[in-house]
Amino acid sequence: MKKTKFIILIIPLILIFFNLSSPQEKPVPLPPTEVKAFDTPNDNGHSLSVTWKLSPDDGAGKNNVVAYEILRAESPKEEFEVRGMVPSGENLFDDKGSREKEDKNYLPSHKNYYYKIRAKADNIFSESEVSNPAFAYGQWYHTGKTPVLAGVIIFSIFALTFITLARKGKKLYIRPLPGIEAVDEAVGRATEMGKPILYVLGLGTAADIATIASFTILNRIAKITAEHRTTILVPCYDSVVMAAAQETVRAGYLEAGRPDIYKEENVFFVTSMQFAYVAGVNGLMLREKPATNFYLGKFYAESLLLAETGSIAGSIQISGTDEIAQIPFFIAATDYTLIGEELYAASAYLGKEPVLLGTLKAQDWGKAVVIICLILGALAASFHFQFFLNLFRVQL
Amino acid sequence: MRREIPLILTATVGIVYIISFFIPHRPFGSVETLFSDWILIIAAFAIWLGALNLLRVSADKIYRKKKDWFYALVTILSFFLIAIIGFFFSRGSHFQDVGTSFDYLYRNVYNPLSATMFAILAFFVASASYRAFRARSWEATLLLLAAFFVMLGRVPIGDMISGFLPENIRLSAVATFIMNIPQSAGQRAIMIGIGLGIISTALRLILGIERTYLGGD
Amino acid sequence: MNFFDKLMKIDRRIIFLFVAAAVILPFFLSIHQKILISPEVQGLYDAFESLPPGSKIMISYDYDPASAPELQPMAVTAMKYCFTKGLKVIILGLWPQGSIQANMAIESALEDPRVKEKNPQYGKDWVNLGYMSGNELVIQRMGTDIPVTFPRDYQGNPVEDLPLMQGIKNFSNVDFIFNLSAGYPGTQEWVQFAADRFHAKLGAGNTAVQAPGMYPYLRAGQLVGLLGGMKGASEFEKLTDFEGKGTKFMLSQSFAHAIIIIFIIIGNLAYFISRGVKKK
Amino acid sequence: METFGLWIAALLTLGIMSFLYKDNPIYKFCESIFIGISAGYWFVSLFWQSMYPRLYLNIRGAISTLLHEGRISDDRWLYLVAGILGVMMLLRLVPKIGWISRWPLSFIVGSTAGLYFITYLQSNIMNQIRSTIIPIYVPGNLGISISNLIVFVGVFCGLVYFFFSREHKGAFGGAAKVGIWFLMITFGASFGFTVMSRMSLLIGRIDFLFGTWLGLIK
Repeated sequence: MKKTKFIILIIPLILIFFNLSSPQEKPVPLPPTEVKAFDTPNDNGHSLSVTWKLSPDDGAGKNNVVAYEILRAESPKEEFEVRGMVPSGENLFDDKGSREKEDKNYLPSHKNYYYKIRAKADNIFSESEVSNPAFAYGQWYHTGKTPVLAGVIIFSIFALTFITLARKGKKLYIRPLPGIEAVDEAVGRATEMGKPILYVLGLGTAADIATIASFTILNRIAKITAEHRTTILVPCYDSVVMAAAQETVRAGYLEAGRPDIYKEENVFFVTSMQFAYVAGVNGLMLREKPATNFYLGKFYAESLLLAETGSIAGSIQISGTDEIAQIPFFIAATDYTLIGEELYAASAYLGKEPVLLGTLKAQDWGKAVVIICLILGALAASFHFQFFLNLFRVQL
Repeated sequence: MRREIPLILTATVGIVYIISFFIPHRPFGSVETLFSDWILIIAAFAIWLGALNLLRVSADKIYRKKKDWFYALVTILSFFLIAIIGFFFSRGSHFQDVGTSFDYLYRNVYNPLSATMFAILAFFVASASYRAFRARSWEATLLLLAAFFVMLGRVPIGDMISGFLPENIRLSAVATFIMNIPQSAGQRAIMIGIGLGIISTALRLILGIERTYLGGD
Repeated sequence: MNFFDKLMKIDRRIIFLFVAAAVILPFFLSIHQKILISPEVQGLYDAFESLPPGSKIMISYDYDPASAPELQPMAVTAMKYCFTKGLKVIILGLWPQGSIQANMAIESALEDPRVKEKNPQYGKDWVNLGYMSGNELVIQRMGTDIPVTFPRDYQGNPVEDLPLMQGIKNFSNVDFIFNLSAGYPGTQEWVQFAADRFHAKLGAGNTAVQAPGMYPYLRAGQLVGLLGGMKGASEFEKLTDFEGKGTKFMLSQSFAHAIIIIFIIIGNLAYFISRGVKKK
Repeated sequence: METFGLWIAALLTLGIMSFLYKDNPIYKFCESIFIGISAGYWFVSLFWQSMYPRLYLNIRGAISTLLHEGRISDDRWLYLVAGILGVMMLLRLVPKIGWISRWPLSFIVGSTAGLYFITYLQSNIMNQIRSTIIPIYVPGNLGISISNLIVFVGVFCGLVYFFFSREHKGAFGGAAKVGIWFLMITFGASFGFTVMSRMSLLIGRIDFLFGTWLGLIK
């Protein structure tokens, strides 16, 4: 820290040395005025902010201000400590403190502080009056995040409404998805051929929504395979996912009334490294020759490696992912592909449970709201109506 | 106990997470960091499950002298080789530093295997495009044409063969146009759709509607 | 089954053979090809150019050796450029192997005579903070406090002891962030957390696969520039005047693209002719 | 030692490549090494990078505050909860109380659900809407007007395609059809873009085999 201060001091000195007109003759720049300290909004209560009116010498004339230094003290009479520096032209500084008591930068809540601003021009400076006292305090609501809160509320209302309607027995139409319609046929094929089904959950962890969505689909498919007494193989990439997948498949067998034929060793861990996992699954495909392969979840570069090998092995393949970059590969190399949002809808489709369909309907309403916003937005933007755009601005 | 508590836990944790996003005040402001650390720790424990599962399946193959048991033995040996080296012979928590035995294995065994597996994709891209890119329908033709223009527009050859055209309709300009305008629009539609799918699934999880991952009984 | 039917069901291995030939042959030929600069690369270069010497740049290496052929040339060029221009580089990795890739990039950058002349020093001109697990949460935590997130560099030195890290508290003390990314966690997370939440200035180098996904961010201004794949790397090499591997590999690339396109054309011809024959 | 490593690397490279011809014992051998090594790699990394710094060091720190300063209030004790959840995960290995592993699982799922609910609402929905709000008519600039209109129509029709609860018929069906066209162009373009990257990787490997290993390319 000392070094930086030294450099800050030495640079102007060198400049002065080479400057023929002695800057000492320059009058001191006019100080900034109207210094106001206040609590930084939308934080956890360990930060203060200061604003000021720029010095009249900022950006004009020969007494050009190059920077402002921000000083702080616990009382107006004490010695002020430098807290930071901003370049000329700026009039806001956030004095961010630490919330840890042990930290030397600790800034307690509910304690008054005073600020002073120093306008610096080369090696000379002037100081403003001392500001009003201000203390930091934490907020209980982040006002900049209101658009997100509105989104949360709107969507939750949609979802709860349609779930209630669905529970009451209102019939909800859903359009057919080819990838889903093919599931029964694909399982049937495996049964006829007496070959296993391979279900790949992808590279997601249990902390990926796509993987969790895939669990629900796995559960339905496990139930169908249990009914047909077909083997289902689930090679896993992640240990937690393996644990959850075992529970999921077991639940499917239970629902089908066949817990006796559930084999835990069919849901197994391979490895948690992308291409090693692919090498293992590819080997499995070429040796077991599964009749049907499902790839549903998070997929990255391995998508095509898996899908092409599956095609070499002659399997029927159904895929789906929310990784946009991988969807084209699945479209090219597998028989059916669930695109993005369709993956999340698939569990509702397969389950046909009214409550799940209710959330699907809520998604559609969400899309309708988005479309309306887009139309209004396009009109607003064409007529330079900035207000509308700001509705979607989230401050963090 | 077996199902109720987990469901309550999921809902509580989910709601706390959402609420803490809007509240900067203590202790909500630091919930996200704390929880994420906890998840990492749980995952570090869980790897034992995975590793033991792998070893058990492999050992079973050897024990029963199943087909390919020899390869299962290779897997077990490689696992222990790197684990022992990583734990005891590679400067503790600095195991990834250049020059450790761990790093040697990483560079000369793991790395070439991984890179080669990845490189095989180049061949598969060729065979998949040969099979899939046929102008069977209007949609398939659009896919084919977009791929065609972007593929050519992204390499200098594209500009060499379309060099006689004015600059703004050369292949690279066409590729940039496709990427920037229709591609960008399509992406956005998919992204918004995915966003809605994710928040709807998240809500289903918090409400306890989607709970197959918790098993049956 | 006539000739065209057979052609439609050609053995994959024949295609593989052609692809191999198309990639290997150009290595032994010397042809010069013209490289044109695309606006997203120019955008990134301009962002770099606008930084005065002494500016602090954070480079996040979020990839592993599997993506090195594409991203390593970018990394090497960026390091050479920063060192010769006097930009200070803070390196970190959200992928475990990232910081190792960074060291390899620096090693090859230091071989360049123009870099040697400047004689960059560890701790003063660059630091490597190493890998930190936690994916996007690492970025988020850095937004509030970098020294707390990375208390030590990859060699175990406390960051307070590194001259370059003095005064670095959070993203507002970093002038530019350059992210080299091959997937998750990567550019998307940097955009969501560093650019959106903390308003950091961000540019990225991506694998060609990931790059299309970043165009919406580029258009929305959340990213100032983007290098996509080897072509991006070769353009960046041309702009910065550090010709390297990106340019060299570009020729194989062109041949390989040509071979795939030829195959697609053959496939479609075969498809239409055999369909025409059947109709008769 | 370095040359030895180089040869191993080269032979393993060729072993994996042999898969392109067909499944064979050499590939199986490389595959087994690969799985073992990578699982072990992960095993070691997670220990040194998560378990050790996040759990062990935090708890050790908390204990030392307790012993030296006699203070029990230390945020780091909270990490003990994570340790307990982790142990619960391992209880899967005990069949009778294996169900307790659902607790840590539901903790993970709950926080995922909470985190992504907010993150995707903000980044995938809010931000994408914001960047699609563009003037459709820009006076005096036909080019931008047209491209903005295309983006608008593309997003609009793409969203229409994803409607699940309406039949794709009539004008709605027409819009959905246009939506598919946009999606197909998107996928084609991403595919074309990706080809490049895939080739790059192969080029990297060839550079290794012919350059680094055999020294045929400078």
